[in-house]
Amino acid sequence: MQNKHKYTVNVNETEYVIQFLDSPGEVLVNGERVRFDLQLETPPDHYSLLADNKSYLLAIDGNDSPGNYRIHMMGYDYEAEVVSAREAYLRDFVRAAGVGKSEGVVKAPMPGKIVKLHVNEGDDVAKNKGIMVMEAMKMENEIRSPIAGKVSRFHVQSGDTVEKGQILFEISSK
Amino acid sequence: MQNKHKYTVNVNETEYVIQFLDSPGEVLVNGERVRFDLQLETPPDHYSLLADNKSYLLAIDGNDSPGNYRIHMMGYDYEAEVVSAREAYLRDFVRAAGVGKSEGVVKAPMPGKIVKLHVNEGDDVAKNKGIMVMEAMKMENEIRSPIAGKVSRFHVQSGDTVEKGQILFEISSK
Amino acid sequence: MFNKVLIANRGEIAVRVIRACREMGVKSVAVYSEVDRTSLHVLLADEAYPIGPAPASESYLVAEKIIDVAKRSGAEAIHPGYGFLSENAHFARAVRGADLTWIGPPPDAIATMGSKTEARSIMMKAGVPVVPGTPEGIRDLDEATRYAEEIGYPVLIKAAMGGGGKGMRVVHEPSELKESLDSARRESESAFSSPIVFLEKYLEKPRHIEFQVFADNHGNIIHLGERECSIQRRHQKVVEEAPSPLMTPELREEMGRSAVEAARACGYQNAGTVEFLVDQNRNHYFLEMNTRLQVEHPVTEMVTGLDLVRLQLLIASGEKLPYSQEDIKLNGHAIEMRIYSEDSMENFLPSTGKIRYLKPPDGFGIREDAGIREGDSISIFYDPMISKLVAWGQDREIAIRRMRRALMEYRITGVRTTIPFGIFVMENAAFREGNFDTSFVQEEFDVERLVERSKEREMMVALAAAWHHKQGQSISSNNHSESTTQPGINGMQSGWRKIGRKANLR
Amino acid sequence: MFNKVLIANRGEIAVRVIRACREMGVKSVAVYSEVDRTSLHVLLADEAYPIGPAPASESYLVAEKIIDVAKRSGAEAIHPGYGFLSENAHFARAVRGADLTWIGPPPDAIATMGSKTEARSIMMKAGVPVVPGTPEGIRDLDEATRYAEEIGYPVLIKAAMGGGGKGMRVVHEPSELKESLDSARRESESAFSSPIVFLEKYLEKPRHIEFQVFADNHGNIIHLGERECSIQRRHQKVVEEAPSPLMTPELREEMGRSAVEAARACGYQNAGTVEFLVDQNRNHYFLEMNTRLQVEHPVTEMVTGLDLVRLQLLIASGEKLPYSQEDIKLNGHAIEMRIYSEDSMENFLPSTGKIRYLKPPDGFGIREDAGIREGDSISIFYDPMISKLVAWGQDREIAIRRMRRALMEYRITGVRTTIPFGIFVMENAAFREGNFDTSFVQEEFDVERLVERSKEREMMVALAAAWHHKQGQSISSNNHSESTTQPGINGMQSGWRKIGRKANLR
Repeated sequence: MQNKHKYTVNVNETEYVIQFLDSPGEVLVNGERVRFDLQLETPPDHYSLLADNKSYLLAIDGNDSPGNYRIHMMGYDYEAEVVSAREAYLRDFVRAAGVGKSEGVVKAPMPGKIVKLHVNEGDDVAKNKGIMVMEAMKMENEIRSPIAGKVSRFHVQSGDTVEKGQILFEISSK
Repeated sequence: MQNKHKYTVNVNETEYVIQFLDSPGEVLVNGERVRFDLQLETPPDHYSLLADNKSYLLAIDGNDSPGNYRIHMMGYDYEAEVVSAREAYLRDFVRAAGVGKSEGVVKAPMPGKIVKLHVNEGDDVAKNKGIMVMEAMKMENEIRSPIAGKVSRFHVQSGDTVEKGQILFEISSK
Repeated sequence: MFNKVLIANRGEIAVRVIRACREMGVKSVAVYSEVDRTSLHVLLADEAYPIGPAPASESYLVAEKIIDVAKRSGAEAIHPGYGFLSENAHFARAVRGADLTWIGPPPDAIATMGSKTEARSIMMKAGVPVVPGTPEGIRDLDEATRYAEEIGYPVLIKAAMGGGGKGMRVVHEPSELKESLDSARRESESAFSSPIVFLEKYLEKPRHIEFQVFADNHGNIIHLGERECSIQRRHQKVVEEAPSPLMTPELREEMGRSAVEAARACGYQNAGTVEFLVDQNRNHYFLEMNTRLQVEHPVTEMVTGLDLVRLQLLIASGEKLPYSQEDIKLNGHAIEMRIYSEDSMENFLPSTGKIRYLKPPDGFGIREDAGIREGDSISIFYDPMISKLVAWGQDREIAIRRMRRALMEYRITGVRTTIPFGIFVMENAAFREGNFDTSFVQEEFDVERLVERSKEREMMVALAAAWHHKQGQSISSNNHSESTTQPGINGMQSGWRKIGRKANLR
Repeated sequence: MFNKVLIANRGEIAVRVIRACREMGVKSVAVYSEVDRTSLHVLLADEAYPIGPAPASESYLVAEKIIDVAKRSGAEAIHPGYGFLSENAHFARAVRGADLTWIGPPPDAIATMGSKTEARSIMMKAGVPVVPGTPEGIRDLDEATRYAEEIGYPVLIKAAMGGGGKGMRVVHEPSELKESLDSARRESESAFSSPIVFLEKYLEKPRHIEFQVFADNHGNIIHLGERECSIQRRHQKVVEEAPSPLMTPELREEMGRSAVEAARACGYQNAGTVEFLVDQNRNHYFLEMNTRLQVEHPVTEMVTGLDLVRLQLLIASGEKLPYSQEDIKLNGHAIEMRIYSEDSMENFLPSTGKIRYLKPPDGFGIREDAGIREGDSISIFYDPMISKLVAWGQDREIAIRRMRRALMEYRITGVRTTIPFGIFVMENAAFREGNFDTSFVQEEFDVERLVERSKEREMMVALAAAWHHKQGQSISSNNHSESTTQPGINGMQSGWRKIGRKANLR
């Protein structure tokens, strides 16, 4: 077993530092020592965790990108991003080098049909501004802008049928 | 798909002849044409069978020996022995050659402890005669002779702890 | 009683009807579209027949195919379930025209009640109170503007043929009227093949309370008490209960009488539901009548002990109602939570994908009506309801605690569900006090509260996530495309999420 | 109410208690042996502590370990479930001695009722009718012979400390006495660490009917009606129901009074069950009192609506009984089927193995109390009960049909179960008419009838088997050793099977 591994885990936007110790079954959570026993459960990716004898049942329910896990625990859903100490160091280095403007693409959350576009290419939009209306499962859903920025390009037009994950539009921050 | 395959299937001691036809989805059951659609279900070895639009849900729940299947269907358990036409031919040939006396071993149906032997090695026993008492799960269970014959050898003695499947005794028919 | 009944539906309601048939010794015939070959209703029925491609318009909505299967299979009656063709008077007539029994109300009653405008005018004649509104469908924006001024804002635009909240818009001020009207019409056209909408006074913070009625073919009509259905998102029910925490014996008698009158006024037979809005002064207004079994019928079954599908079959086969109004006693309290494949944390965005693991809770007072199984996919073709979880308790407090316990035990992976929302509701003070109305989701629900604020639990999630990451154990890498529902912008997920939450609050 | 309760048990009953705790806002503490680390009760509890190796004698039966965990975890009370230490007066005393609350009756009442001979004499004093028999344990064969002659054959040998049918033998004639006595003593010694047995008149074809009683710490005692438990194999219950089809309001009142008197006579507190035999003239005889929750308590819960574990906790924490006898109303009918890992077709031979697939039925009126999950193993260490399936119906007929439907839907592979037997019972004419007694299995059950005689179904099995064979699809080849239960002789399986069936008939 590889020990002394240290991880930074962001759970629902709060950071926790997890450090596994040499002695098996021991871990530091934010510096506090916890005895734990984590057993893989019958369905894959389900775990039974006993931590200082408290019992938790959880399932890793998706893996959006490396280190990003969606986790289900006793009725609640969590997003956890795990970064090892080494990865964190690299990330800080890159950040320090300065990467300013962010941009990205917004994808269709499910298959459906584009009913209407509210703005034009090149428009500046506020955060949360409705960009287009998509009909899916017989309901109309508003697709909104995740950031304040400029709609740099539409990949669809009104009347298009789109697949899940298909790019709807590109947006760049100002 | 390999067609024109003919099988003799013994289900709960009744024989059925199954012949798959060239046209997919058609089969002769005891000579009668049946349209069927057999779909593997999500848990492995579970099937949804539609036969002339009647719906059956079944699971292959064990495979005692080649061609011998234990099958569960809607609350009932079945034993099915499948013999292909070729296998049946061979078997008949062997039978014709004459193999008389049968003998075999009786194994422990579950882990337990032998409490008592009722007979001695070499004793002739009637069918269904109690041979020994085995304690398992805090209950005493009588182990009986499956055939009329002679107990040729004991592999256990009173007080022994036995594993499931361990040979208890050998018996030969007269 | 019938020997064989065809169920013109799929999912949990088809399973529900098949079970009632089996318990009555009646053979059941399922129909299925191409994607439903191994769906639960096909596995459990006595017989099953294919009726075409996945889109409902080519299978479950094609009356001729279904009637053809009924004739070929020798079924004597058709149970439509809810949704699909269940409130289609043409279909009901065609069924009867093919010498089959329609397990539902007379086609004329369906037609009358299917038109909300017609239903309103019949109710007014029968002396059942209705919400003020336009007598007929609206022709154009001008007319809408005129009526809205007359009734006074806020007004509600509703599809005349509508149901399930589709084609419905609240308009708070004149400037919103045009866009809402256009959008409601589009949705109504798409969902009900009719762009006709009408206007109604929008009652502020009403409660949605409905009465289950049963009428036999011999003129007897009773009600089985009410269901409280005020907890809705997108005008669709998500948590229902019986009895209503608002109810008094007097109000039940009064509203029950209205419900029975409503059924009588349209010559009703078989099971139906009369929906009312109840305002803050406990005045009730007829809203609409659903001429079929409701999704939420189990809560009525749990408190009356009666099997409503069984009753439907008895009545359709010509028997008299075996109970009079005095026989109906309510026992305890039942709550239903609809488990939808929707992300509670993302404004109830429908989530498609494959159910990777499914283990519903069990034990005392818990009833689960599942429509799908582990390994099934939630497709875009049909309703994203996974199951209905019902908790019964001696009293409302016990039922709430039991439901919360069950939701916490519910194990499902592969899609996001309404379970976290359900737990939120069970823990919400207004809900626990019975002090809520149809504005509950807008007023009380803050998606931020779904983010469990227990540091202890977050630490445990962090621990497990780190361990999982460290071991390099990972679910199949194609899960990303298969099961995510979150509209993501590269590297900006949490930003988007925040917005999703805020948007939900308006 | 307590803040934290330790459950000194495993399996479904531990899960049952944990759920009641959660619904009451009480923290639950589980204990587990080495093989139970991921058992359901550990997964669902708030806390869990290891207590040793798999054999119960080194874990679940070690009083000190359990009390130590209670103290370390800060639990204030211990719930023993049923079995294990639940009827161990020493343990109950030790719990109290450690300043913990014992969720059960006073240790003295356990001790008194634990000795069947002592219980009999107290009941006689209290005027509760008992079956004629020996006043004390039997010393030797001579004494047994003398008593048997006196009482008259057939006689029943019973373990003084016994329960669950262990150490019990019916003796029809003097020649059988010695072997039965020896064997009963061995079994009693092994199961209860006591070889003491006694003799009772063996009532021919009695019904086994028991009353649920509840006594608080303030002198109030009520009963919650009866349970009919006559369907037994090996003197162990397998199908139970409430109410009993035999019962009349008058007989219920009379027997209920006996049950309450029995509880009063031994200074009882908390939940208990008074078991009676009822002969063909409807005379009832005290059989024994079980000083704990029963396996079959759910049928009482289903017809009274009361959560019995909740009531146990309330009473143990010192509250008064919240109900008087008049408050207890029976509603509908409930049947419980114990799903054991036993082969119905092989004389109920216990079957060990891994549960490969498990999908219990659901829907209206169905309650499942599962103790294990898919992937779990049925080991030799503990009781082979998989779950308790309960069907509730408005009346007995509906409950029976519902249970049959549910059993047919129950999907489990990996072990053989009592499900085929359950279907047999639900379809049996004597059972359906309510006309049966404890000889049901001997008199009515013919294992040949479990072999479905429908040619049509056999053909379908043949078709599927041939297809499966043809495709060469096969479950993992090591299943043979993992999950077979059948004592097989090479190539002679069907011969053996036949014998198994015949043997069962005697």
